[in-house]
Amino acid sequence: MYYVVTIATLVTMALALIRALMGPSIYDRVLAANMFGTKTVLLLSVIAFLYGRPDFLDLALAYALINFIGVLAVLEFIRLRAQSEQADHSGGGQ
Amino acid sequence: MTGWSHHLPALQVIVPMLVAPLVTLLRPRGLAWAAATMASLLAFAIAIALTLGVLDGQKFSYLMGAWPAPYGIELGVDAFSALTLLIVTGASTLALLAGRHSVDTEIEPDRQPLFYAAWLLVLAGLVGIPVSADAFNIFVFMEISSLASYVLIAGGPNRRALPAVFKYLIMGTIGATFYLIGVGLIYLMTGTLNLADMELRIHEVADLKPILVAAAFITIGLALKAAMFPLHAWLPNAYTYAPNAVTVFLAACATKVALYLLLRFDFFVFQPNLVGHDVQFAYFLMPLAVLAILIGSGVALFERNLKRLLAYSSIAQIGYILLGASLVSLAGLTASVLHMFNHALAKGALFLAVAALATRCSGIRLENISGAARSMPWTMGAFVVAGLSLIGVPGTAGFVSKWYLISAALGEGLLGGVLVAVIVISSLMAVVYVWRVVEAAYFGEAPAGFASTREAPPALLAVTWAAALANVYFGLATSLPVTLSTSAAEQLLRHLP
Amino acid sequence: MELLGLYHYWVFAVLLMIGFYAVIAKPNLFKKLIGLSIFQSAVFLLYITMDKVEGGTAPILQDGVSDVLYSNPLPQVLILTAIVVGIATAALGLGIVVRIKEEYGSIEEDEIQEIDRQ
Amino acid sequence: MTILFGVFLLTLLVITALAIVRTSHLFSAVILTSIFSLLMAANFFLLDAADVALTEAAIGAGISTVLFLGALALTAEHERTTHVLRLLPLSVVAVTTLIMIYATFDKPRFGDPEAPVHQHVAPWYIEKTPEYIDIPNVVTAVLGSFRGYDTFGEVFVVFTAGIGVMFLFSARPGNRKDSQRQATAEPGQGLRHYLVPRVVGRLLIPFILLFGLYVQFHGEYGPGGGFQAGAIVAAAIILYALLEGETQALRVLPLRALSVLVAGGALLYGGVGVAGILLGSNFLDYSVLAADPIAGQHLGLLLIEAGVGITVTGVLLSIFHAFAARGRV
Amino acid sequence: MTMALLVDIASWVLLSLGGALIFIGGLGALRMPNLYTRMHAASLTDTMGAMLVIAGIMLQAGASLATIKLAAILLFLLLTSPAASNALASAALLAGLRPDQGTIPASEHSE
Repeated sequence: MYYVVTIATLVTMALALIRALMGPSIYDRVLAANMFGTKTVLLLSVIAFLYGRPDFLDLALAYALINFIGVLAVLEFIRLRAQSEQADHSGGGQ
Repeated sequence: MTGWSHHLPALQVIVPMLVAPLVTLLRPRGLAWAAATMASLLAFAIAIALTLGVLDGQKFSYLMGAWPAPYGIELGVDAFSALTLLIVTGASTLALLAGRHSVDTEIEPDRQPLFYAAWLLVLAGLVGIPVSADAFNIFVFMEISSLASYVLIAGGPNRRALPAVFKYLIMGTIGATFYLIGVGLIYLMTGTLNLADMELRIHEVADLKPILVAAAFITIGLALKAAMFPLHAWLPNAYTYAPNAVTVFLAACATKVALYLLLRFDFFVFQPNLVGHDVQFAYFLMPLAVLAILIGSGVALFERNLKRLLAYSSIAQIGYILLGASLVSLAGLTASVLHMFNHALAKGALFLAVAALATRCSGIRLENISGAARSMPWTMGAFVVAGLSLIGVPGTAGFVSKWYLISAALGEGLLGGVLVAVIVISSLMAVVYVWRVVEAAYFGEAPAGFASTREAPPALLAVTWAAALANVYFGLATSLPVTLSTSAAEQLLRHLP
Repeated sequence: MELLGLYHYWVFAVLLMIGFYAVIAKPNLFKKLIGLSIFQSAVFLLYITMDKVEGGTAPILQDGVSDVLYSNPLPQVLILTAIVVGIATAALGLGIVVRIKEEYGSIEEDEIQEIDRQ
Repeated sequence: MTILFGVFLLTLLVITALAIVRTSHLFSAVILTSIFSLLMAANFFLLDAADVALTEAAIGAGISTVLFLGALALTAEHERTTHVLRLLPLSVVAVTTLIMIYATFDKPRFGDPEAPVHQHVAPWYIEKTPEYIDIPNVVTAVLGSFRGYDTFGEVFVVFTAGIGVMFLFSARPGNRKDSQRQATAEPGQGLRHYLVPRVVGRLLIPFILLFGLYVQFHGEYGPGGGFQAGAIVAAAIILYALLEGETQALRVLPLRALSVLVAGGALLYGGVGVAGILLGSNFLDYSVLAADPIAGQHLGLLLIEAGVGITVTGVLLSIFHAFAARGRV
Repeated sequence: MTMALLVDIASWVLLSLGGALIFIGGLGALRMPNLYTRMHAASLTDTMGAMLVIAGIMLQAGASLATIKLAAILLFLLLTSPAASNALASAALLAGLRPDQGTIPASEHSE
């Protein structure tokens, strides 16, 4: 049964990867990367059981906790960019 | 074990290494320099002690963490590594003693603790390679020294240092990664990382494809690190735009350590086991060495920037070292190892003189130093002495190694004649490029509006002269370097079947 | 299965090639660094591939189980170190790229060369 | 079956790598790099390298994305497109690859337990770890003790990168006119105005820190250790800085404290090694640290892992702040 | 009918439902016409799929440390996944990607 979930997850990862490759906007790519992250968490959890070493769930836990930071970094990046563009506009207007 | 002496190989590395974090915490001015210089002096003293021990016939082997050899990491010092250690620690100490003023002018005081910490890390990394007897451990120390030397070079005052250092970073990392691939493939086939153990175990699998490929990757990776022609592209700019003191240090020893490793790996691990490897090694290296000698010297002829001129001359000198090794004979290897030592002396002294010139002149292009000898006779005097050594005039250290090299080449028959011709032509070229500097400094008109009346700072000048005189000393009293080189060469060849 | 085993090594070779190409052929310095990290990752894969033992499990000993086959711990140790070296190199490289941008206003290799030539 | 999963993931890996190199949009390249890292970690996990996978996770998921984006914010988003396929590099690369593929043919079969790589040194580690060190995680035993000197070097590699970035960014920038985008944001704003991420993020931070400590101290029993823990703790603080602004984060851990951490961890590691010498054995021999050799090994591992963790946290945070502060010079 | 079999069946049902949802989510993320709808598809199935799959594994794991870890993983996924979607949507809005228009500003094209 684990195999079915693993295969579904793997296929979804491939789909997400296609989305990441297609874009078109950078947010689509971020979305895909984020999806990829959650799928990895699931994949790792399932494989930990498939291998019979449930103590390796730590890895999935690490991803579940840290993946979020990447998206926030993107948000901060966009925010800084928007701000500096605004500053450029108002600076240029004067 | 008698007292502390068996800890020396470990102390050689950990003294500079552990002083580095301490230095970053030192805020007061000058203290960082003092601490770094003390650590470097101590390392130099340890290197001398190790060398004396090796000359006494002592065997240095140190088990890190007291774990037995192929399982833990082993350190070992023999004649070849002792000589390399002397070069590295000596260069660092001289450059630090001389470089204080020069660093003060190029690096802001608040950045200096970081700068000196990086310096010590370069030192620790460079001494960590010769003392280590473990292939992967060598990679780690190679990376410490490389990363830290990127930092040092990036401290150069000219913005061109930055693209230069980026190129160095890229090529250096590729070199290290190639080395890592090679080590991985050997590990895959032998199951060990200890060099001595590898030498034994590689025999059974010697002619399988992964080992052959590993030999190629390790050779190319290290050739990149050693700036062997045609992989030298990173070297000229990195040396030219680095802070002057850093150039003195790195030019004298950074590529030497990579050459050390190349020779060691090749002669210890590959040559004894791979069929026909010695012939391939010679056929591969010799043409490249000859080209390096001719092209390096040739470019130096037309260079107007003093540091870059000397950097291209270094590429030619690396060619000499490889040429000696490519003969795969006792005489050739002795000449090669000897030239590592003597070239470090000559180049160190030359770059010290350039650093001295840079403190007073408006730049280090030939037109900037025009007429400088009138106001700075001592500096230019040292430059001339060291320049003579670089050319290989009798009575200087440079002559000794060239003499050995020529006699080694003559033992090779007709081919040897050609090689001797190459060496002679290149030496003539060296006469020309050293002469161009001398001509500018002694006979050129001082540039308008430029009136330097002072000599270089006394500390810098004293060290420059010490280095220049060392060239004369080792040109007359040749026993120490020759003894070390001969036993290093014997050691390298002992591994051949 | 024979071929599938080699597949790992081939992927290593292909990744190495992709990274290497980006490093030496792309004029953009940032891209070079990304290529460099792919290049290094390929080597990680080489080492980790060799640690696998068929039917083995990760080298974390299990209590009370005796006849377990464990994979080789040594390549993992080496790669832990190498990953750290990789991120250290990347951080330093990024620092240099940012400084180059500040000084030259560009991170394209040929543009920088052009500026230096003037 | 799992080998097929591996093959599938490897194929995705190659596709991702190709896309990273092909795209001219550097931001996309960074995002794709994070996918690359996830795939890498999954592969490591499938190949039984749990510790390595955890390291890749700790680095790839947070830190490296943040670093690359930080650098990108200070440089340019687009690569100038050149569609020339350069022939010289291509041929160099092709030759290298062919050599590598040539090398594969004599390689031992994938996963072969009889391969030389599994014969000589490796079984000794697995056999002797319970006897000499007595911890379940052989990787930690080899990393910390049998090859502790490598790890010592590794700490100094991290240390070098830390002081290197600080050294680079302590230079006053030259001609500012040319360098285009400067974040004109008032310093330390962060994402305060984004309610949902902020609430969730703040909720998450203590758990990440807790998890970091768990990884730090559980490294002898399960996957983990100082390096991973250091990266995770640094990630928690970076998250805090993203949410509340760096000024706030610097108030929690000022730069001066960071530089003490950076040097202190490395010195702690070195100190443990020197203690071995002073107590009459060799550098990095932990057995002499306590009356009982095994207790000594445990103590030594605990201390050096702490040293690694401290330095890594300090260095990663210093680098993060260095990049963040550079945007406002 | 033993208890174990019941648990097995329940977990299989959960796992296969979860697997199906995950796949549907992936399909949605690929096929939907614009960013916000794609986000919608992805984030909804992310949460539900993850919940089902992890619940399925939890049933298999029984009462053990692994179950607690799984619960933690699930909790964090449930927290971060929507928050990440929210952050992403904020970023996209900030950059001028309007939900009511299908077009993307030229500056946001990433190819």
